[in-house]
Amino acid sequence: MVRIEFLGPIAKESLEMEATTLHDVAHKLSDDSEVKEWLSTCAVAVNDTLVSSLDTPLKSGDKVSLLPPVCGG
Amino acid sequence: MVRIEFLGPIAKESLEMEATTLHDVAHKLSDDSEVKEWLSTCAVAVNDTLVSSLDTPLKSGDKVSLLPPVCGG
Amino acid sequence: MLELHENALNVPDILSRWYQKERSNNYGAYLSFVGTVRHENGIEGLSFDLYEPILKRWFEAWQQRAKAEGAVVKMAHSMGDVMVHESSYVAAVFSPKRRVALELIDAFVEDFKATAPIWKYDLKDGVRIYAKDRSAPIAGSGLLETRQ
Amino acid sequence: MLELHENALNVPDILSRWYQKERSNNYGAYLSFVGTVRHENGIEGLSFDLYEPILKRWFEAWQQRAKAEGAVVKMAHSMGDVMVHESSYVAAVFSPKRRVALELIDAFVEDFKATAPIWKYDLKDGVRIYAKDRSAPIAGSGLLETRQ
Repeated sequence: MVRIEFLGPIAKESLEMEATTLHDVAHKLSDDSEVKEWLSTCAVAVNDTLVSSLDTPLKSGDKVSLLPPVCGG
Repeated sequence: MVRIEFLGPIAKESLEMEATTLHDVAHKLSDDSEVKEWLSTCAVAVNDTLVSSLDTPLKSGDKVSLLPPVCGG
Repeated sequence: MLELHENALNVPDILSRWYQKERSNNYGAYLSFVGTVRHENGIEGLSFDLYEPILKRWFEAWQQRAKAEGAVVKMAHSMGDVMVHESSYVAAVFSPKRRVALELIDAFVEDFKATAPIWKYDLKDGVRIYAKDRSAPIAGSGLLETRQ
Repeated sequence: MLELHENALNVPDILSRWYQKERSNNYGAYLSFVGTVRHENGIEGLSFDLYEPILKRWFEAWQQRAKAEGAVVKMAHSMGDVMVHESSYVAAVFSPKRRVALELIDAFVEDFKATAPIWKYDLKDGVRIYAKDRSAPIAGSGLLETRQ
């Protein structure tokens, strides 16, 4: 099981799912009506490191974070 | 008479001379052994405004300042 | 030096403390940037969420980049509510010479705005509203979007 | 706001005082630059002469340039001796948005270095030595040189 966390303004509790790569995560979240609208503008981190490929492998216990558009300062 | 002032590190008291343009000032200072070496690196102000032409007219009471290379901060 | 504070920053304290800490370390230039909440759009203030693990990594990478140029970066940011005319952000660079500091502060602040995992909300009538229109997707966003 | 002080600047006081003065004037960005005397070349400190009439005109022209962009510039500089690890120069820009402030502080500091009528001396064994090799002729210098 990997844990999916939604950061900042995405008003959603974290959830757990089976996934071996980010392809699986993308596929499962595309069915989630609460999250779907955020996917096009979110960056993705695996265990707190930003990643840029859907082929990124996942193992049990990994944390996947979705980071919506930012505005610090 | 115009008054010539030497600013910063030029160790020279101010002096007065007859001059109708900066051409006259340039000519007279070129004979001054203390000042001569500074002329190539000094900017010139007339009545506290930097000027860029030797044709700048001068009248009695004007102040001509020589500004050697600067380094503030 | 990354400082996270609840609510508004004490800017005089921060600018002074950093100055005193570094003034004898032979940095000729100290550049600082302070961000203050403006009165606009009828807001009472702003509110901030941040995600500390990624913010720390981002900042550590900047410390390394600064160090390679003989410089030091520092940053303070607010968490939670910061009212109009209070300050939420201070960034600073110390370097031996001025060009490095002038260029680093610019690059640091711009990268901060584009990348640091911090989310801003307007406070209106006591309600927190995500400042979506002023927010920027982090580079590489949209990875999980499935195109059908 | 152009402040000239005898000897070293009280940097915490200046940065704090300017912040407090402008913090409610809706400037989102406050950029400041502090110049501190470095321990190098065996000096005990630096010493400064300045020519106030032209310095004031130069600064007033910058105030106008800043005002045209909705910004404010401030500057403090030392006169006389400033010892190693003391500070001799503070410059600041306040502006509604960050890009204007980031660009103005850079242009202001560089123009200051190239143009402001201030002369620097090294202090060595109590003697004041003109820092000729680090000084730059003001644009247009050499006007009075007669070429024979």
